[in-house]
Amino acid sequence: MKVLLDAERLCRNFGGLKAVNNVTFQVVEGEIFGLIGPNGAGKTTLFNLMTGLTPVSSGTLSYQGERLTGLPPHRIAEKGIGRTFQNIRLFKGLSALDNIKVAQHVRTSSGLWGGFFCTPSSRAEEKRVDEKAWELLKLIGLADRAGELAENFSYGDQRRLEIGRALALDPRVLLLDEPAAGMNSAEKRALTEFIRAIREQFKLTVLLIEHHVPLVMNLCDRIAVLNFGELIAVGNPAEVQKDPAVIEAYLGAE
Amino acid sequence: MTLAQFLQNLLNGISIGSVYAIFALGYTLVFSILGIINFAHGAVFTLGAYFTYTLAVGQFGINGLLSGLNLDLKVPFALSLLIGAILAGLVGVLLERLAFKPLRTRGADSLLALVSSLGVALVIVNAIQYLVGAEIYTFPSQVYGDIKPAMMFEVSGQPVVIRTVQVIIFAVCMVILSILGYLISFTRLGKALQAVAENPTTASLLGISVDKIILATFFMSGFLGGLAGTLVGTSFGIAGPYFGVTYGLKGLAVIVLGGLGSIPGAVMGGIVIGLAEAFVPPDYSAYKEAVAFAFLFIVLLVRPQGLLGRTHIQKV
Amino acid sequence: MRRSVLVTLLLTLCAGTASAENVATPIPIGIGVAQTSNVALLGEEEVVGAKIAEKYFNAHGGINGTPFKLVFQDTGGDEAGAINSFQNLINRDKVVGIVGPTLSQQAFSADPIANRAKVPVIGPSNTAKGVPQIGEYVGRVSAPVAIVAPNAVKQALKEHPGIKKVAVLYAQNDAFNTSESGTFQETVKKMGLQIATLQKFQTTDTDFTSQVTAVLGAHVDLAIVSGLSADGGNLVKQLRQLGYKGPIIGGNGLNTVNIFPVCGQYCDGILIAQAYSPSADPKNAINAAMADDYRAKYKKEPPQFTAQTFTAVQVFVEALKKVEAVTKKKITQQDLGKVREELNKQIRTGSYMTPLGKISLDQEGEIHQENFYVAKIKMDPNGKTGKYVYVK
Amino acid sequence: MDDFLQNNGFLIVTLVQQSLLAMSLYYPLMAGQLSLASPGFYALGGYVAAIIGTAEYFAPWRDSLGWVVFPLEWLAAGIISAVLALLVGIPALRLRGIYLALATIAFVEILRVICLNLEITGGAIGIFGVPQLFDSRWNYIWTFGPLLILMLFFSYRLDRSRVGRAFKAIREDELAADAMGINPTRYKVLAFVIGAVLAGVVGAMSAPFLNTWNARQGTFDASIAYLAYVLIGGSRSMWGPLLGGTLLAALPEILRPLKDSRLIINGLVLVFASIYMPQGIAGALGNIRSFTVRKLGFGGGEK
Repeated sequence: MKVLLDAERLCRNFGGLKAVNNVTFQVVEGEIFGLIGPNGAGKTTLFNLMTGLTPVSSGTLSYQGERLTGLPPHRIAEKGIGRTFQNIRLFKGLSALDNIKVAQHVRTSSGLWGGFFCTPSSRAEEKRVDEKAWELLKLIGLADRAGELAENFSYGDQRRLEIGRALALDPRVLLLDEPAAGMNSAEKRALTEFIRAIREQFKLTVLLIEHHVPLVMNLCDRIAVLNFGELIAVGNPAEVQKDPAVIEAYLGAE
Repeated sequence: MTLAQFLQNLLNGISIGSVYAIFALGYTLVFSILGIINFAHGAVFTLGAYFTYTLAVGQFGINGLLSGLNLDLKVPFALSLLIGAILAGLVGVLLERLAFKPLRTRGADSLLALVSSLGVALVIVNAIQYLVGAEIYTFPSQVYGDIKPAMMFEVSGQPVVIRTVQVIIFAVCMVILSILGYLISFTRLGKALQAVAENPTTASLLGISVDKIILATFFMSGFLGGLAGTLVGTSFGIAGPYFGVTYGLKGLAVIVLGGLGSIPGAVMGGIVIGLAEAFVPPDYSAYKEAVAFAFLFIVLLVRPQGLLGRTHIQKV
Repeated sequence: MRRSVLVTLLLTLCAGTASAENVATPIPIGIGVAQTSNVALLGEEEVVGAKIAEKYFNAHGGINGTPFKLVFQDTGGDEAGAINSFQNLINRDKVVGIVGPTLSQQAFSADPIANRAKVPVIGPSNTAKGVPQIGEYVGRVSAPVAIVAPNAVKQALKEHPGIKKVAVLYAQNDAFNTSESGTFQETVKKMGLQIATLQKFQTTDTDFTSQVTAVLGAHVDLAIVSGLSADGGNLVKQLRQLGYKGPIIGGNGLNTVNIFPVCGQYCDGILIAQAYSPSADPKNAINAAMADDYRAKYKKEPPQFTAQTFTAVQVFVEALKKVEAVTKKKITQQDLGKVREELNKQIRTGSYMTPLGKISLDQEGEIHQENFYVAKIKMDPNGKTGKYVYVK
Repeated sequence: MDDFLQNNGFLIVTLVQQSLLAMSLYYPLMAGQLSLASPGFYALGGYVAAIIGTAEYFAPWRDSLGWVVFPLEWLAAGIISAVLALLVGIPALRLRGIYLALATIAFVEILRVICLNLEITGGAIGIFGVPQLFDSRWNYIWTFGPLLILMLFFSYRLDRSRVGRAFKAIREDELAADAMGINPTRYKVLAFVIGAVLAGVVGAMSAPFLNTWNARQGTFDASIAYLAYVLIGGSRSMWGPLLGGTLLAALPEILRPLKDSRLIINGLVLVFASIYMPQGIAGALGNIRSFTVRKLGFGGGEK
């Protein structure tokens, strides 16, 4: 079992607030790794640290032995780490199709010149981009609405589109920030299956933040629990569920 | 630079800087509330000067629709100054209703406000020319009463000169600034204004009528702009309908330097730019026009929030 | 069906306009000056001059009995506006000739258009070097600064023979004042005087204390100011207010009653070399007529731009008369293109008795003016009104 | 027809020229950047052409190259604009929204004052007697026209290409674009440079077109005019700058018969257009189209 992501003593302070404090964990290739914890525990901040959107205060993060800390977000994305956002950040004024095409940016190379003259290589590339975008749209079930602007989609569809967009990066690691938020239980069940399916299909390693405990317990291979920016437990669902620190954190918080 | 020259530059800089400050305050007030720049502010400045002129002198020249008209209202100058500024404030209110409100209620792209305020500026400037022509109008020199035009003293054998107009301008600016400072810090209106600037939604939940506050802001903005216009007009004459344009542009530099939306910032920015211009060595005076913008450019690159502005943290 | 209608329409349109045609009645003369933008300050004076000329010459029989009319097209303040205005005048209004534009920079842009269309142009206020050389159809009635300016310095020396040190001040961002100041500096040096201080300012400047203190510190005997009315007037005012007592020479930018409201009582005594004086030559009937008309309407002395624009219209009117004399045919019965060509030739022959005095245009289109004037500003006791009193 | 062109040739070419300048603002805007620097690069390009066209130093070149010197002027203007755009753009494009706009206004003003004072730019009077490429103003359509077509084609392709998608993604959400692997700085600078090069080349073509060049060519007023072109035309469509530039630049000429009050009306039109056509003319036309599409039952996007 190969370690893919290695976080070591990650810290992030906002002023005096320690949003993420000394967090150390490892993610193994192919697993679905859940991140849970009460509101304000630092889960999203941790995702932002991992994707470079927020610079770390101290500590290191490496991916397949390469250091990620200090890299700008687009370099991290280029290495194969895709993500979705807690409060959906689609390109609202673009069509669903274009949203997915945009995300294939790092896997393509055509520049101004190629785009203008429609060189054979750029034409071939554009065709690949197009095909892949349609494929992904079919996968997320939005192919029939490809031309519509993202802002016109319902909440659930926007969440699926955002996952589709992250997949277009050809990621090896997928970071999902509360993918089930706002979904009903049938949708949540479907989402669970969907995440399992894409893990198989794309050989993904998945990290996800989720509040809905049954979904996490059901879906994840391992779970990490954050509280007040500190990691209080890591382990498989059964272990974590029994952990006294976790129980206390949840009871204390809710 | 001798001590006398230094003092002279200091005096000149503070005097013109205080006008910049008053003028820029009008910009910054609107920005703090609506987050947009009102490009018609320079035109309101011009208009204020013409209003005061009409009241205090009222003799029109040889061009435009009103040519040859002699109103001869002879309103005392101090009163004309006040009424002129109030009228400019009302123009500010009108401007808000006609050019900004329809866009705001529609939730349109805020950039469009730039275009529509530019349109208003075009209308005002050309309407002035249509009515009274492009010629220069000046206030008679006795406008401030019968006082000596200048005072001179010597510092180590060299002359330093204080023009009475400079002193008056500075004094008026300080009075207005104190009143404004009081209004904003200690009155209900001021508190409401700050609340709206902070967050309009929350403010309206607190029972503040955001619409009224916006109107009040535009009134104050127009008032300050018109007042600055008159002050500059008495000192140097009203050099045609376009004379506010330079100030309009320079005012942008002032508010960015101080921090967009910051009231003490606008005052400080005005004084800093006034001083910087005054201290440009005579040999490089050709580049004086660029000083404000060089400041603007550098400040934006080094400290985009301005000298007294706050940083906004974007939430992911 | 519809297409054929369109084609016929186009054909008639082309046929109607492309063929040779006669000059319209009344004879159209174009005025392309700045009526909007911040150049309108100057352009408005020109419009007034043109209108007085239109009234005056039509009352005196027009062109041998045929009236003419002025067609105004606003140039605005920029080059593209000047070109548009000229093209409208040339092609749409079918004028025989054009008076304009206001600025030299606009002339460099718009005059070549008229030149190529073979339409004579007379610049009422283009004083920059190189304007008449734009083409054979371009002329001007505004004498270049190099000729006008030195007269004032000579007059100042005559009045104050003790002058040794001179302060030269000029608006550096203005094309006209920069070149005028160059002329002043050369003149001063040629006369063996010393330039004790050279101060620059901007036309947008309002506060001149630093320039003035420099002048006071240099203890000069003469100050020469090249600026426009607002800034130049303010500079003079501040010079006096701060205690400068010596003589002041103003450049052509101060040669306008517009400065009276700016410097008020402090305008008194400024020496200005002029290409025009409303009162210099009492025997000049046409000048008196123009000035009287202006005074009756506006209650002040006519400015130079007004007189120069009047003169430009006059040159066209008289040259049109000459065209009729040469061709022995009414202008309105002749082909427009031919009239324009002949008119351009006639403009450059003979001399004209104008409000500017006796002038003529040489083959290049450059003005040759017999008299230049030096005037001294005399303010009335009220400090509001005043006049230019002819001194030489 | 000749006569029509005689009358209106200059105006038509001016409309094309103004549309091109509007377009130079459109590219940065496509990447979400409000840059008002175009008049600066326009002025710069014009000076490059005017100096190459008139300076003593280049005389032997002009003699030996003949008309070829004109395309070389465009090229030189484009290259110089690109270099300056990189120098200004890399630091300035860290700024967002109105701050970038203000920085670019400052840039234009600084450049203007410098040009007003340099000897090589002819100081206040500028450079005149710029050599002509064509005799008639109308013939300049053969330089501006092809450039417009080229740029429209460029916009069309850009809209559907990888780079164009990157621009639009940054406009929509810079942070999300960054997280999707797009380097925002790089593409923002690229969009800025494209706009600058276009404005520079248009300037170089305009110096002969206007016969003369001076510091009043690149001013703040022009910045705002171009912005008005794009916004009133529609900032989200490649046709926007063309529509806006053509209509708004033609407006003062159309209003010419109104004489003194024409600019008052011009101002009112700006106000009303921004109020009643918030998506610009192109947006309004698009709305009509999408309305009919909905009526016909093709749309399914309504909630």
